[in-house]
Amino acid sequence: MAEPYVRLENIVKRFGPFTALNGVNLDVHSGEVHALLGDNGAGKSTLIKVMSGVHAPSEGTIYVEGKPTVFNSPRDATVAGIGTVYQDLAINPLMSVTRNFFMGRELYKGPRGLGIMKMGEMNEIAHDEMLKIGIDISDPTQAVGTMSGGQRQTLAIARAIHFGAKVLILDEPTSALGQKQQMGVLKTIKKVRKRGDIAVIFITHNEIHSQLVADRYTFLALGQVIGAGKKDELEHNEIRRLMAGGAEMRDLEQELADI
Amino acid sequence: MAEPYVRLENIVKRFGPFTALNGVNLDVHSGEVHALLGDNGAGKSTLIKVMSGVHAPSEGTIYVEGKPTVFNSPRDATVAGIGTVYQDLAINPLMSVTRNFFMGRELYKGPRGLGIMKMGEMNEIAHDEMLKIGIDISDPTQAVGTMSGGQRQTLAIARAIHFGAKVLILDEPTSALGQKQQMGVLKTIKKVRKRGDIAVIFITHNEIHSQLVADRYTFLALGQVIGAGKKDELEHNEIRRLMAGGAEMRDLEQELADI
Amino acid sequence: MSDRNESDRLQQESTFQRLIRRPEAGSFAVMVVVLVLIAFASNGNAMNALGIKNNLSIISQFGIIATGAALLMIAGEFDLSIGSMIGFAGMSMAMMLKWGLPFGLGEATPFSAFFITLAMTLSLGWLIGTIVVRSGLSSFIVSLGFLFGLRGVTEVTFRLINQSTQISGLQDFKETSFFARLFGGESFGWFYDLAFALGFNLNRRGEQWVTGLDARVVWWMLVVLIAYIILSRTQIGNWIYATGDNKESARANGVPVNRVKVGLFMTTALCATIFAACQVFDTNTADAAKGNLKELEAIAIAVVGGILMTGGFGSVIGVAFGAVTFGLVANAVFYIPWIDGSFYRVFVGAVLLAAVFANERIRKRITGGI
Amino acid sequence: MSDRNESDRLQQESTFQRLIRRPEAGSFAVMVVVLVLIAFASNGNAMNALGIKNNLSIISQFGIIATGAALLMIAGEFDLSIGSMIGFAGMSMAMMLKWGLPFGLGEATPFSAFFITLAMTLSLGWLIGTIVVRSGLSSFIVSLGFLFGLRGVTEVTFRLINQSTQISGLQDFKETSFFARLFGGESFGWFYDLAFALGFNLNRRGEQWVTGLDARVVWWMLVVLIAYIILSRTQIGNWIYATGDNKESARANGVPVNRVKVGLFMTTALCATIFAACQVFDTNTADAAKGNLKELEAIAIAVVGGILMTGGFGSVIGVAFGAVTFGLVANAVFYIPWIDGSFYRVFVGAVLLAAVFANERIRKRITGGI
Amino acid sequence: ERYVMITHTQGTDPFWPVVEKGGRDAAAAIGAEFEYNFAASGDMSDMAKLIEAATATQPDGIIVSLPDADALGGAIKSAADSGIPIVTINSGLESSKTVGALMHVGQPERLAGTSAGERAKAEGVTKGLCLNQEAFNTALVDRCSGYFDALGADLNQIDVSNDVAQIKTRTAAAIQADPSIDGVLAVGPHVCEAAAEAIEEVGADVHLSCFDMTPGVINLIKDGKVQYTIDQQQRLQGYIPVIVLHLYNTNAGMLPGANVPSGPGFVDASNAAAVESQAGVNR
Ligand SMILES: Nc1ncnc2c1ncn2[C@@H]1O[C@H](COP(=O)(O)OP(=O)(O)OP(=O)(O)O)[C@@H](O)[C@H]1O
Ligand SMILES: Nc1ncnc2c1ncn2[C@@H]1O[C@H](COP(=O)(O)OP(=O)(O)OP(=O)(O)O)[C@@H](O)[C@H]1O
Ligand SMILES: [Mg+2]
Ligand SMILES: [Mg+2]
Repeated sequence: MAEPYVRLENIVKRFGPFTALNGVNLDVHSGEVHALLGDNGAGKSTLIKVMSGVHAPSEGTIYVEGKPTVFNSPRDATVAGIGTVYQDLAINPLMSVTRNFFMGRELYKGPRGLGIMKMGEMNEIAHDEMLKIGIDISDPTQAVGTMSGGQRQTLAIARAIHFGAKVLILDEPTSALGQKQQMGVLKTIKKVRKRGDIAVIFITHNEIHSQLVADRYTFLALGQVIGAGKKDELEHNEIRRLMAGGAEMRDLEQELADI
Repeated sequence: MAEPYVRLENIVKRFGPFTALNGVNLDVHSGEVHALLGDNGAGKSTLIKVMSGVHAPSEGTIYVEGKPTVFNSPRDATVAGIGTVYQDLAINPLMSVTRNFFMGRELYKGPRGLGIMKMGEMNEIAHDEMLKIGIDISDPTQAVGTMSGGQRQTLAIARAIHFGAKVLILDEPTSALGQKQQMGVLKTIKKVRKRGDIAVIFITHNEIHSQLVADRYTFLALGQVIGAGKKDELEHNEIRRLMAGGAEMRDLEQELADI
Repeated sequence: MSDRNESDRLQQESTFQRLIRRPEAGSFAVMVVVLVLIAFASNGNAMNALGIKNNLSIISQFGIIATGAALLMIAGEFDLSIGSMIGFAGMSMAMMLKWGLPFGLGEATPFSAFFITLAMTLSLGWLIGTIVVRSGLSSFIVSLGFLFGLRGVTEVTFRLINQSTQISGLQDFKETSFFARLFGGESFGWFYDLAFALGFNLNRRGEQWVTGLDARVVWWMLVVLIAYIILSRTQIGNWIYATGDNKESARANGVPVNRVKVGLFMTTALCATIFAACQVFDTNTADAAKGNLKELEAIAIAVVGGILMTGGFGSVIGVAFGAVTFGLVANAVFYIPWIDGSFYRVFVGAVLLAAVFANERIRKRITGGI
Repeated sequence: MSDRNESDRLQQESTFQRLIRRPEAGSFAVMVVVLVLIAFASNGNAMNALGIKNNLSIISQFGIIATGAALLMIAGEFDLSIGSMIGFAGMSMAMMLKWGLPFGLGEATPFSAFFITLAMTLSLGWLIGTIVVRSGLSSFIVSLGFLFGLRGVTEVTFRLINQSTQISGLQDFKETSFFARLFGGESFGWFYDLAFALGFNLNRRGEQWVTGLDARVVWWMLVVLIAYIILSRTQIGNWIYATGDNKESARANGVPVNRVKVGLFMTTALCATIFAACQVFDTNTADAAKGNLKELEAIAIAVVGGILMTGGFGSVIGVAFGAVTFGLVANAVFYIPWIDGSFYRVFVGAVLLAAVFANERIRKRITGGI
Repeated sequence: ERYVMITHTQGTDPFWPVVEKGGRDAAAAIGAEFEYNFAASGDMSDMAKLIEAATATQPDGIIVSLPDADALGGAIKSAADSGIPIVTINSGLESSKTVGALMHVGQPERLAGTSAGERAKAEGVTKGLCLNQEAFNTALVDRCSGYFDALGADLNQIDVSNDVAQIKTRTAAAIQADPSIDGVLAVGPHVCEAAAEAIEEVGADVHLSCFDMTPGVINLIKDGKVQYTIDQQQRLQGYIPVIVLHLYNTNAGMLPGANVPSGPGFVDASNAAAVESQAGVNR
């Protein structure tokens, strides 16, 4: 097996008295879609926040291309090639679509910081990139606060993709989307995967979505890994059981029908 | 057909130059689950905000039990029996679970406002109600800000159910939940429906969920109703097509598989 | 593995750990440090018969307005008009006592002067609150407008009616009016009489030194007690927290957010009026500078007491500790002879920063770092 | 039906509609109203040769510090230490000019006094900013600590070294030093010379009246121009908006949030130092009260100029209009003989509220009511 | 021995440091401790609390200025009653005895204002304007009122603020607005300096008189831009009380038989050169 691009070893994260992650291992390979699944509160968001430099782990090591790495800020993670679309979208409501899109990575001429921004070019790129995954915004200078939840999600995804990271982390990217846009995102994930040089981490509660795109699974429950493996190694029913944190899905559906 | 509990007639809502709702009609019947479906930005959240008194409609009338009614505040809507679980959860992160649960509807003895709260009793109820839909919180005095997204959603739903409204509005209640909790919520919806005296409005982007529980559908696109009807009047494929805002779902899935 | 339980993830805590996680812990610690330092540095002077009376007098003044400011801050709003409101209330009472009731309604008594003034200040509080909730504007800026405006009105009224920015030479209403004694009189006289009987409380001539604490000490205790019960035990208390934490969600759940806020702006106005009444009936004077800078001090005390600037978090008891800290620091320069009086502001700045750091640590522990 | 398009939901707007939706529209309207009212009420006195010079002098003072405060507010932070910083900077420069450089380094020149002071104020700005970003505490409270602390330090230094709270009678450095003229001298002399040649600009004796505007007018225009370009055109400008709007998301996208904030705290310190230098080199005096209350005025002007209290929104040009409005109100009532000067605080309060309402309407239109 | 001085100022007026220095010098001369304090808010009630706090520390004497006998009287009286000798200074001559002080050193502000006004009237002033930098400071308002008493006119006072630029522009505005003004009184030395510039700017012939001294004011007097300034010789208000209290405490209640007037002294072109080196430090 090839060297994983990012490898987490024995990650522990405590918030005060509360242990959110209790020794988690994770390998992320380029050209694969890695589905991170688990119940509410299992620690998925916490895990990827550790991976993208938002939280420092209490214990454990992050390896990037085999080298132990410490992220002191999200910026460090970005530089290391880890791009993230957060569940609580990293979007600024008062700013325009374009300014959001290029936030922190503006196109400019002149010195960094004091360089003059190329607004026209940026407007065009933002519009085009969002159109590519299926949302046509009429005016890229419109404030993002006036857009719907799904439109914002699309912006965040388009942005992460445009600034093409080596690892693209998507925390429940489809949960607020309409079906058409859901498919659009899945399509984009597959497109990214096809390039072969990018690893995608995909968090979702939707079983169908994960089966449509994922190559590899990791299941979390109560801060621990309760199962992992490649798609072809796992049985369908096993996946369903693990996604529900170990409960029998079939029983639940039956119960529902009985009411 | 029986008199609808709530009837919206020709609702128009403009935000400045932008028309979010453009003449929407909606009937809500007690004892039914009414699925409100549509693409991102279609106006679903806006419509239910109008119904629950957050936004005043620019035009059109709301009838409650046949009488034209004007909601000046969410309180008016609550009094009229409309309970809402918002997409952007109405949860206060710094307050404890119990205080959140009973926020605005505390149990007290003495005069309203200055009455002393019965904390013990409230702690118990909050814990029990959340347990009923499947989340066991260890300490009801814990601040909600330390809970995961899904745990918060459960709190909001448990609360709305506990204060049993005549119309229960759920804006994408399952989108942030794990599969087990998703089933729990659907189960609860069915339980509520079975009582027969409560109408449920259920917004979702998940086709399966809507088919599992809904009795009646309304499809929105770009602020207008593009289709509506009872479950048995609509064909399966028609539903899928309408959910995607009119696009052909099958084509999309095919496209995805081709990549 | 799946038989692990949610509660396994939460460690058990000892009683001590629980205690230092109370919201008051930070302000309590700071208070104790300041108390001990000053008691030592002053050779006990700060804690002799008169020292206690004087310190408590300053502390209660601070405490009364800081409690009002704190409740408002928990609900997520500011009131920068407190100081000007004190000036206005003092002016209004003294003006009536000197020049009679408005509209030629005859002589004023302490009773009528107080209640007519209270009616005005409450209306002003209502107005500020209403502007804030109706317009959705930041209360910082609305009350800043009133900081300038009310001080201006006070000054203009003084000049136009009284020809001077100061009223003095009023009769001593404490002698004739029980009501005036309620604000300007003394309290806890029995305590000092007892101390005298036991051989303490002697001045240089060997006579009884202090006859009682200022009445405002009782007012402070009352205000703290009522505010404490309301905030932590009653329904309105829950509404105040809810309003400050997330206004929209509180509103959506039927909390009368606007009425809570307007009510709290009226409460700060009430506290300012009590403050002014205590001073007016104590000294029988008023001047246009009364209450100057008190708004910033009230906010500073609330913060020293552990109130979160962004609302939704804090405790009344903590604010009482904060008032003690702040009151002692304000007087400290006297008790520490080798320090020049102009160091006062330096100390205030330092204590403020120290307290705020202490409180922040506590708060992070309680709320899990939000 | 499904062939309706997203853009169909957006109405087309006329040029005028676009114009009144600019962020500066509200502050511009308020400025015009105030200008016209004052020009009429003062019989033109406020706009004669001297009137223009004097009003511009006050306006530029306000404008310089308000621009700094505004940038910081757009990034979502406050600086309440501006006034005390002005006092500190003025004290520092005057003290060096009178008593020589610290550590016995010999005589000070205006040049060395200014730059050593600037080094200190920038360090203080850096310190405040660093405390704010490191601790995550509210900048309101951190800078409130410095409001008290710095003023205290200024006072203590005056008292201990200078034995007086005021320095006066320094030699007139403008005569000997080009550098001092840069801050304390005059500008636009040609304009007034021209006006004199054309028969205007005569004083009561019929001689040439005014010889030029204060140098600080040029500083103001410079500060506004630079701030405008940075905010609206450069990358840092986008970072400032991003930081104020949603700090977390800005950070997650690689905006160096902390460095932006610290930089802006240093910018307000820079503006305060320029303010102080203009006064010191103009009058050759300094006193411990210099800059008192200026922090609240700077914030008020920024808000009158359309800056949103919660950050993320506003324009430098609007703030310039705000400075004109505020400067006129603070100064021009004194041109109106039939209004008692003590009304000016009332006016300040009223204009503040009026402007803030006007701005709010505009902002709602632009951002769709968030 | 330990003596405490408390005065009414917001801490920014250059008048009081001279008083303080007088007190310190005297204390140094007799080897006593000396503390100085003031209530920065300008609120009389705050000052009363300071006096109480000082009393609690049981000093051997308190020196206090008395701008408002009603507000401060209670605190001073209780200090006196507890056996602490007290000397009042500066304003408050009338009430000095009633609040229980041993004696008073100073000169009532109003009287000082009146003497400034009398001289101004004699020098031809018909319509006056008073520049006050702390509009809520009653001592300063008294100076203005006294000036107008002597002129026989109603108080015409503006709040010029403590900001030097605003002092200048507001003064210019007021003179510009009413061309009949021919006499200006500045009740503080920094106001005096800024007012002189404003008058020059407006190009009006205005009689300018001031209170208190700084090197800048002396220069203006020498240049003829300021006619005179009232010198209270406030150093005496600091120095004498310490000595008096010292003698009182160490010599069985030795006390001068009368109050000591410290001023007013006029400084004008005739004596400006002589006092120059002392200005702002000892005078
Ligand atoms: N306050 C507002 N001001 C301006 N426009 C708004 C406002 N609220 C909503 N909109 C606009 O109205 C449209 C409908 O938004 P809404 O939130 O109702 O969509 P939705 O159907 O709930 O979408 P989603 O499925 O993404 O939640 C969107 O285009 C949005 O930009
Ligand atoms: N800052 C924090 N302080 C304290 N506890 C936290 C913090 N952040 C998360 N937690 C806790 O850690 C646990 C894991 O949370 P996390 O958000 O990672 O869950 P998740 O797997 O993403 O769940 P969901 O599917 O609901 O998004 C939760 O129980 C949550 O309460
Ligand atoms: Mg999550
Ligand atoms: Mg929605």
